[in-house]
Amino acid sequence: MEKLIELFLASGAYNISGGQIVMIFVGLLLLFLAIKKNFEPLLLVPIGFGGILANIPEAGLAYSAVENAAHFAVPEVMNSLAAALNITSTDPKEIINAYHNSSAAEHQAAINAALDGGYANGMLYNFYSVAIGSTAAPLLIFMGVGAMTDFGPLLANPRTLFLGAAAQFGIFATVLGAVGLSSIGVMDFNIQEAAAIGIIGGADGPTAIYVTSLLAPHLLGAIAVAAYSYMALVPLIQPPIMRALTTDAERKIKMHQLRHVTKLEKVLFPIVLLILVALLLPDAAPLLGMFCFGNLMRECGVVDRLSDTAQNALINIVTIFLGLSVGSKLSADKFLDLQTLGIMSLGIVAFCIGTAAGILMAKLMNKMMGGNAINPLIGSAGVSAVPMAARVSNKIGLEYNAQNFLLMHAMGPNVAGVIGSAIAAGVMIKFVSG
Amino acid sequence: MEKLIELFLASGAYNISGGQIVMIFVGLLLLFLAIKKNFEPLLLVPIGFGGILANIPEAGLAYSAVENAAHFAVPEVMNSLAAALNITSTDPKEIINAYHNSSAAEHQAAINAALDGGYANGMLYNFYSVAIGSTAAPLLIFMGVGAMTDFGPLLANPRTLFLGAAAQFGIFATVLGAVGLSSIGVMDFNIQEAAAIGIIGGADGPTAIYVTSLLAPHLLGAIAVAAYSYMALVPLIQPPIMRALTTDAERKIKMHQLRHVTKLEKVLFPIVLLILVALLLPDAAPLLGMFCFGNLMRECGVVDRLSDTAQNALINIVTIFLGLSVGSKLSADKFLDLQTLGIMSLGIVAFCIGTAAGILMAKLMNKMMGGNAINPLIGSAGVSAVPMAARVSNKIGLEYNAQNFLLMHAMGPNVAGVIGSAIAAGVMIKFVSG
Amino acid sequence: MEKLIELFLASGAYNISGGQIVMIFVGLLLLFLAIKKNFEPLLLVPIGFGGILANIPEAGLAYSAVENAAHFAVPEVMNSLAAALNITSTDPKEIINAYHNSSAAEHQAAINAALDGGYANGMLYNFYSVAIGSTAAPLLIFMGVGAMTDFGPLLANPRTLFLGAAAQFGIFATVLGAVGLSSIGVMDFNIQEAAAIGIIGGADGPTAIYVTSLLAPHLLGAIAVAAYSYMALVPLIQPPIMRALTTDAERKIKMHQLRHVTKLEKVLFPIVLLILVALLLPDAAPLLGMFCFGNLMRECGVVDRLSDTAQNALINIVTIFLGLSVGSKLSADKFLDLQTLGIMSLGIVAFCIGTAAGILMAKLMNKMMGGNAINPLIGSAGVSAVPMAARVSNKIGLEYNAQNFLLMHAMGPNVAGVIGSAIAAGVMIKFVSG
Amino acid sequence: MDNLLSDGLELMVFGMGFVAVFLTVLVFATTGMSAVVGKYFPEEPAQPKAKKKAAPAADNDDELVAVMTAAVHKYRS
Amino acid sequence: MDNLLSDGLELMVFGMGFVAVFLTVLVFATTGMSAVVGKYFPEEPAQPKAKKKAAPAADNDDELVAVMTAAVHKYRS
Amino acid sequence: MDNLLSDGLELMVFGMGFVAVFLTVLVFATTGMSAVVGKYFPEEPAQPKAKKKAAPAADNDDELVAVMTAAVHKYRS
Ligand code: NA
Ligand code: NA
Ligand code: NA
Repeated sequence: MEKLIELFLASGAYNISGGQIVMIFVGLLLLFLAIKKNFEPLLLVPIGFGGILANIPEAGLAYSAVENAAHFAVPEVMNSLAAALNITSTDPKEIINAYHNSSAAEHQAAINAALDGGYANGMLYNFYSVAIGSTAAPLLIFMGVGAMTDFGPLLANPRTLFLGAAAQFGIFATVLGAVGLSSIGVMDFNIQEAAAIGIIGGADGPTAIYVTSLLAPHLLGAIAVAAYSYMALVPLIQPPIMRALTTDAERKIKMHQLRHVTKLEKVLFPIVLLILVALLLPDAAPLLGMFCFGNLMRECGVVDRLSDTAQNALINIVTIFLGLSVGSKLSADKFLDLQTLGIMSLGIVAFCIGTAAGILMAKLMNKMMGGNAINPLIGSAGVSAVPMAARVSNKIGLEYNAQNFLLMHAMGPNVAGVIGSAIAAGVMIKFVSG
Repeated sequence: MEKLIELFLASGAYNISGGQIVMIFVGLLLLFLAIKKNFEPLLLVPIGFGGILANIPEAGLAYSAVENAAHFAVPEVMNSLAAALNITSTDPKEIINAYHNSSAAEHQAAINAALDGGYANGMLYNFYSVAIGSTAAPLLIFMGVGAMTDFGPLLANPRTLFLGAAAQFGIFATVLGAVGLSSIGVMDFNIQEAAAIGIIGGADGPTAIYVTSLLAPHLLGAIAVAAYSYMALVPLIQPPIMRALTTDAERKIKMHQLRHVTKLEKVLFPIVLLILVALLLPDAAPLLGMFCFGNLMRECGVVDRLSDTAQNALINIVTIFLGLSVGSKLSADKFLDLQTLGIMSLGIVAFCIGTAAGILMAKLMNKMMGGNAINPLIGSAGVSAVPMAARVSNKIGLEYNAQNFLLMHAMGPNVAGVIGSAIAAGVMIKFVSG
Repeated sequence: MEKLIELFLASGAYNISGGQIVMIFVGLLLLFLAIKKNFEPLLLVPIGFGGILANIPEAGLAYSAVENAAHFAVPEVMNSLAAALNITSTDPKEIINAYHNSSAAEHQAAINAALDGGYANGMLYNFYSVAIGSTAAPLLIFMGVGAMTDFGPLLANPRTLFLGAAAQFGIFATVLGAVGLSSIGVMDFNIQEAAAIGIIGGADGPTAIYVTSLLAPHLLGAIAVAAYSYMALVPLIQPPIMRALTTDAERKIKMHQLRHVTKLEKVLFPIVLLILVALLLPDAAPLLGMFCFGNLMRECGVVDRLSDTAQNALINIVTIFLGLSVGSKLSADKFLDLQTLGIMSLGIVAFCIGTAAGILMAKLMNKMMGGNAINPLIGSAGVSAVPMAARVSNKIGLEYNAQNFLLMHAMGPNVAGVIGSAIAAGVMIKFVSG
Repeated sequence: MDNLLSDGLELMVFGMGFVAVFLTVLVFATTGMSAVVGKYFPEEPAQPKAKKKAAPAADNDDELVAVMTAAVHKYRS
Repeated sequence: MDNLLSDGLELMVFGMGFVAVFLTVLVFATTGMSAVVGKYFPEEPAQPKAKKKAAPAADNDDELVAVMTAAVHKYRS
Repeated sequence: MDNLLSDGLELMVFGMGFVAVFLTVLVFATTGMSAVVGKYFPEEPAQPKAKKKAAPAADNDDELVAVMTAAVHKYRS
């Protein structure tokens, strides 16, 4: 009978908190959006599922050994944790606080105390440490994306890089918005958090995860969910902005056929880009280095088996772990917060500003080139969200001129946007983390 | 000349112990069974080979740095190990003992002392730590199994879940048997060890490895070998029990065609199961969570590339490391023990009891449903051992009624048995490890 | 304005050293050789690219947290590093030196101090630790190579093993050369370094990387680059030696057809080899154990899905990380050294001596067997470099006798050379590391 | 020793009981879920086509690639 | 708080400026690279064949396997 | 320095010697193994078929899947 009560007292049904119930519904909502509405399912299925796992009461899958020890709060273990962390209070909350602010040696001592108490890291916590804590997973995804990216359209018309630059304005405007809201007291973001939120406007999942894991890991759940959700919403978010900012005549501009790009140019491009990164912004080297490496494997033609693996088995394996790891940050105590609402709102603002900036830049360039060279509809593709944004440009273009295929022209700014947001990421890591 | 003697003194031929010779033959026997007799070759080839590697004298492939240091027993290193572990004796055996019972900080200090002495972890020890010590490998295998499992037959006839429940009786009866033998002094198992042995009756490899790695890691070699060997022997073990417990009339019962199961039901099932686990038994969440995740990836239809990877590249990679890691526990000093004999004997008892319980439950259900609804032969499939046990049900059924295909009907209890033993695993982890 | 200056002061263009420029060109040269000249591209593309990444100024991708801290040399961090390492100097160079020679506990304390100072391991450093520091990557590559190797030609004519033995003379002669040069003061290699250099003559990439990572990890960059470059140059290096050491009549010898080899022989061969290794040279057990495991998976016929994964997804993933990790050792301060020149020179000598020794042994065997049994051209294949060296034997043979296909005959010594150099590796690890 | 035996007995009773309860609840939950699905979300008869629609992302990408390839060829010929 | 706002403003100005500068440099570098390639390394007309030559290692291995397979068959028949 | 040279010499003599001894033993072991196999376990003439039989597990699974698929189709048609 005693055991039955024990079992009940340890069951999820008895222990579940309101927050966990809400977050399980959030996880189910993400699964619904991914499966039924096809919102970036490769990421949102693992993220949503990981979010549910992270909120299973008493299982502690998303927690470190020390957090799990603090949850159960056995007095002796609290005592040895307090001793390890050099604090006098044995209150679990203060212990967790001290743990997060401890020196590396205290950190290790606290872990030892928790292990001695019989607690262990949860499965998702381990996945997070290996995949995201090490920064390996977003970099490997970027390598795979590089191996999937064809820079041909960009090389045929390098000026589309300007569009990829302009669209990053959404990132920085949002940073300003976030600190502005904090200045007037509506929200409470520091500059690191503001930078991580801004990167949602980069419309590039791995970049957002990489930057956030370095600058504001506690916001990773909200930022990753926002980034992938809004990317999935590109076909809804962008068209009204595109229509509002362009004239009918502009939307009908037919662009010149792209010139043929040689294999050698494609092989040299990732090397040129890498060397520029090395010379100008070393902080972007991990992201763009892996991206260029993937692209070089693709284009060089002599390591096809490596390129295939980078695009398939490896990126799939990493995606599974990355998604579950992001999901581990959807635990109620980390996600259910006014900040999350702020992040979701600012994120969509970032997207809209980026889209608008890309289109306005395209209009400007078109004007400067005589008014008939660039269809401004391809400017919105500069936010990246490859290849969705380019497809949206194509679709809107076809609505106004059924003979005008903009897809290839939009692929240029589209991949330029990937480079642009990685550069923006490097700048922010440089200025904000140090 | 000196070097020649040194070489000879360090050779395997000079140092090999009787136990190592025996264990190398055990490894060869496992390879023979796997390759010639087709006993679960995907696991037993790596396990058998790993077992041979673990018993190569002087190579220390299966040992940690500290164990390797203790094996060579250089006095200064023994002194610093004793100091690290806060004991006075420098006897290698006592050092190993103290090491296994040390606090996390002493553990780390001992490792440091061994590294300073020039010793390193063996290759198989590293594989074990990463694959099984972290519990990652059995969970990833379970994810892959989930991605391979079709719950259609179960959904068409959910009552077959009762058969999967009943067959788990083998697990608990064996636990009782193991503690009983210990009570009367024949064997010497504690409750953790008894629980790990019982799980052999679950007829599910990754579940057995997961539970054993948590409750009784020193028995992992024997338990994994028993579990996979007996699963391979299902076509020999089950038929006599099936024939003994059923009447001729029962064996000829023809079951109704299974109804069509919709895609939506298949998508929702892993979610329903996950939520029940979350509410009722959080300790089963890692195992069943990963299982449900794999199954959702399979059924949702929007992440086929992740599902394919989970079923192929990822599960294959993990299987290689899991098998070699299990093999590392076949070193002579850990495997050659009276306990191993006890484990092998109790394991087969568990299998037989589970089979019998499944059949008796099927007979009972059949009686309660009018005597013509359930062919009791499908009850034995409730032990899991997917899909072997279901195939055995089908084969015996055809012997008595050449028109009666029981395969699909037996797949229901078969996959129910996987769920049942994962639940049993959760209960045991809950009650026995704390 | 301040920020602009900060950005410039932190840019690669401002900080780049002459050594880094040179090494970036070395990286580009390796990429050129790999892509245009097809020099072992699977390895040299990742190595070359990793080499460029490792030399991006200020990015510190190839450095540990402590090295990165010492690079920026913030006074407080230097103080805490000095305290952690128990030295009084806070000079970065002395700190790095003390770090490399520290005990395991001091090592950990220094890492903690660097982490507390806000420094982290570079991405490539992490890859190196996981892939090569653990010795896992070369062993897994060897497993994959085993799964790709057909021992049929060797089994049909086991005497070709003698050719594989003879060709390893290049290894040991080079060791003697390296210590000789050091004795007379031209170079300055210790015995560990000499052994690692000699292994280049084994013409086997993973073996060279494994041995070097154990005996002289600081030379890994030069040795790996030399090993793979010279393997690619086999078609240029070997033919002149082959022509010089053989007579026209010898080159025209037509060898007997190889007998048919049964499946059982192929299954038993890796087991026989493993048991010999276990009995005679446990230090070769990791390398040859994984090699035999891969080959057994290939030949046993019951674990094809594991064998396929070992030959494809797994070996490709490991190759990517191995290559980038080797590239991390091409940082200017580790590679640009007179030693590197010595290594490149001695490496090619090793290749030439090995080739010559193989041919001379083939001539001797041919003499002893009546002068018409063995075409000495197959002797050069004994250096390994599978399958390039065997193809060279075949090509030269066809030049002199258009009907004489030596390819299959040369595959025997070719794979024997893999075994031979792994044995040589074991001997050197045994004698030189302890 | 008696203690061990009683532990084992208790584990058997509660363990087997819990397994039975859990799977019984699962039977009800599954049956209920299937009933709700059958009533409110019946499957359209043309099931094979429904399957194809399930992965529009992939399809779209394929389409994209096809368009891109076609475009490239056109520009080059 | 003012400090935070000025930090944000500074980040915007320098960040956006740097992105613009970097991509502008990249436009020039890419254009220059393409010009050099076009002038000194023009692609031969028969491009599809060039592609095939690109992976001689693999080709050679295939050829090797073919030779070996043929040889094995010959010796066994 | 002399010490280093003698170490190198010793390594050469013992290393090369050991490689030679090991591979010689391997020649004998392999030859012996082949002889035993040839005498006691000669291969049946119909070798290609033997190969196919080698992976019965996979075959069985395929068969199972085929049966299951057939069954499902039957029930649905
Ligand atoms: Na972007
Ligand atoms: Na079971
Ligand atoms: Na060799």
